[in-house]
Amino acid sequence: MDKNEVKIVIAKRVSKEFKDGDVVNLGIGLPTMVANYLSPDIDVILQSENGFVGLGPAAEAGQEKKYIVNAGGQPVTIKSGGAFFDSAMSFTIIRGGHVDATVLGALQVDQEGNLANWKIPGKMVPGMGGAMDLVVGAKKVIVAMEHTAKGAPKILKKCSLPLTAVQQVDLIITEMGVMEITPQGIVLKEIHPEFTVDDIKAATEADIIVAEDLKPMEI
Amino acid sequence: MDKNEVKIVIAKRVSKEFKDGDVVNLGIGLPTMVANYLSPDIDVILQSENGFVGLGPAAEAGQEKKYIVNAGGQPVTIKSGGAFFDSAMSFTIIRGGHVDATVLGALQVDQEGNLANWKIPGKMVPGMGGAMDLVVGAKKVIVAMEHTAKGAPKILKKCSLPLTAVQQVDLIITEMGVMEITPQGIVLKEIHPEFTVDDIKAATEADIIVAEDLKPMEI
Amino acid sequence: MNKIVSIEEAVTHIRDGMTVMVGGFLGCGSPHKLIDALVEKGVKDLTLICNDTAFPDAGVGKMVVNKQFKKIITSHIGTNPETGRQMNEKETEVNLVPQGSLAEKIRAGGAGLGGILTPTGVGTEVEEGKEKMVLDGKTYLLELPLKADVALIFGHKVDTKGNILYQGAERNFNPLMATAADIVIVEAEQTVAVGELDPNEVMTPGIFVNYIVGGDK
Amino acid sequence: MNKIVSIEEAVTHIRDGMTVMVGGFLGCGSPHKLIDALVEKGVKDLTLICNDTAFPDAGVGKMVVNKQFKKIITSHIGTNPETGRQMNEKETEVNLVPQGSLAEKIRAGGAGLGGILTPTGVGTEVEEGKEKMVLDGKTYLLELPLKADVALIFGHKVDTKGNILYQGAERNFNPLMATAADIVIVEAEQTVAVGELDPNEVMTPGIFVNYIVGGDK
Repeated sequence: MDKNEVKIVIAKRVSKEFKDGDVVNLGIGLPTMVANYLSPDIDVILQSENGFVGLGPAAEAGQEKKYIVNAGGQPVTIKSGGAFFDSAMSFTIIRGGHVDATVLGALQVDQEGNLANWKIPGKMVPGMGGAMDLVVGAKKVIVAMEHTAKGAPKILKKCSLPLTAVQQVDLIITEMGVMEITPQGIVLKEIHPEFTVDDIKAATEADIIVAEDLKPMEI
Repeated sequence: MDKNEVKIVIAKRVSKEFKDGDVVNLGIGLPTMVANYLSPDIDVILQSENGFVGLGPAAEAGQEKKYIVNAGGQPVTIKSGGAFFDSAMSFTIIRGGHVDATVLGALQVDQEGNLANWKIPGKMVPGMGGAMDLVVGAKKVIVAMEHTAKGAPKILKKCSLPLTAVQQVDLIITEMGVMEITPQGIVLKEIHPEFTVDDIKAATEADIIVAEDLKPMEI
Repeated sequence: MNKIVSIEEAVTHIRDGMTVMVGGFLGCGSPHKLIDALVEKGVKDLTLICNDTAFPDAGVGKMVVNKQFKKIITSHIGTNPETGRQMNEKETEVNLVPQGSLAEKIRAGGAGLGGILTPTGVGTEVEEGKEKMVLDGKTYLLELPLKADVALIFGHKVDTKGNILYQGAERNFNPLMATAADIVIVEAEQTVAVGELDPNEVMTPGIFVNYIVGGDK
Repeated sequence: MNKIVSIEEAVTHIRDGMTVMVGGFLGCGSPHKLIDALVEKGVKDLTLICNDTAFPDAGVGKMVVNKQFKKIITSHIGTNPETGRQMNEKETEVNLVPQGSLAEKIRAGGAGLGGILTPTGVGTEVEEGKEKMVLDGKTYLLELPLKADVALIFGHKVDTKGNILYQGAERNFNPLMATAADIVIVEAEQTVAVGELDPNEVMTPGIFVNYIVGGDK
């Protein structure tokens, strides 16, 4: 898989996690791509933390409106039936448990469900933006990312970077497979046909428990 | 003065306390009458804690709208330039110090500025409604009431009824005069020409300090 | 997802012993048809969270008269003597909360906050049993969040996705309660098609609403 | 009371050393003309409260590049490398706050609350120096209120009494900041006469607004 195929595999698989009526927040970058693969048979309502629900596709060229942008600042659209609100309401929705799932990237995730994605001390400190609230408040936290960074594992026994939140991650979806965080550790539930369990173990620092009913990755 | 004249004297005097642009909350009962005497030369914005600013006069017969009522449930009007909002915003305005003055009745007030107006144990417990927030949050708290209740003083050395708030009252306006609460005690600033200082002292349990520049009550 | 249900179906979600929030201020902005249906149904031992108990013959006051509450959390009962009677005779537990604190407690419940600090009620009976904190020399009470099993609210215009517009002073506690209950049922004055409400003017996003009743005029 | 002033008069209210809130999210909904006037004026040693520091050539980011802040309280600086540089070289103090906590801190400032308890940030660097409370077995951080000397906000339609309508995602922090500053200045995209806004659709009541600039198109 090339870089682009990797992203498509991840985005497609994430898109299967939702059901009709779910409210979902997609982070900037790869998670945003998930919107392209949602089934037309279900109504998934996308929340944009800068202040609306009903986030639609990117605005067409010439149709951009300066007052309809996503949390990354790109011109987007709002669907019929959507609603705008202020930042207090946006985080009432997020922190109050009214978001069914949030999909974010990560610098590191560990087998306790800890997540680090906002700071590399001394190098890069973009800030947490809405990520800390999203991870604490959403009913389900899905980390969607490439399995490794330049070959180095990102799924660790213990995060070494400053945490975004403690024990909040539920699911990790990479191009190699789908992993669930359980009290026993990380359980590999689905595997991409191009990889073996040993490939995944080699690319992961955390211990991997292989599910008894390990399935091929649903894409 | 008969009962009605008493009320008019009090309401008229209270109406002099405001300046152009002030945001004012008038309690139910006598304080509501203050609106009738506001100078047309200034724009005083009335806040209704059930959810709007720009409270106008009572609705004319036949013009009542079930969705425009004051905090006492009476059909009223909203002025041009007014705004409706929810109860959280209403009390953001109240508690957050955005109300310049609140005018309330009282069962008892004392010389420390304590106020009791929500409960007579074992007899009457209407509840505090918005009064506790108003008294704590408004920049100026004006108690507007008859000086005595059936001849018994209501302005006391120390309130005996359950308090609405501690040391928040700034001004007491009755048919007998205008009294300011100061760190030294209650200072009589204005006196109604029908009464003498001795009349007021006799009708008041609290100590009365007579202002050096005691004036006739401005009505 | 079809959110429109009959009033009969709507009230099946309210069962004995539940905690119920009801919007409205002296009945203005209350879901009167839902209240009537609950009086009819006779569901009991409820805990009520409502700004006030309205009047014996109007609003949530009818349910007070019908003795459907074991506990009432409210800011004002003065307009309904029956509430006072039940409280004095210890038939019903009444918990009086300052109106601004009640609004914040409900909002905190909806917003996932653990509580808020307010200066309201310091030095009064309201502070009994509550944690106090002094910050910058000023004393505050810790008021804890309120949540409910069901919120019964009233909307002026509601689209079929549950987006709500309120009218005038009917807004009051309705938008707050819509965020703070497991099940939210809105009684619509008027139901409109999706797309008829401007996303800028929606006051309660439809994601909070589970069921819509009425509005078929 | 005439609230309409020239942009030159408006910026006289912002002086060296003040704390300033600026609305907007990556510049969307920021008062760009006021920002340009402040860059021009060169007022300095300000404390900024803003969701983010936008971009070096847009929004409040221009003031960062112009070195007008001694302290920045914000949730995100990733789109403006100059903020990161000033932080790393200790030229500017940067206080990073989770976005939801920032919204609540500003709201608390405006609403007269002493603080709010949030689960956000527990177990992270954000909890450093903050009081923690355990309620019902869940841990919360006490986040304190934020207020400012001046709030600079942007409105889509503003009437001459200061009532504001926001458009789309430009709303973000603007309505919150309008409640939390001693002086509130709104840059209007369009100014309308009193009476042209429906009281139901007003998002920030004019009582919060001291001055209105622009909107003469």
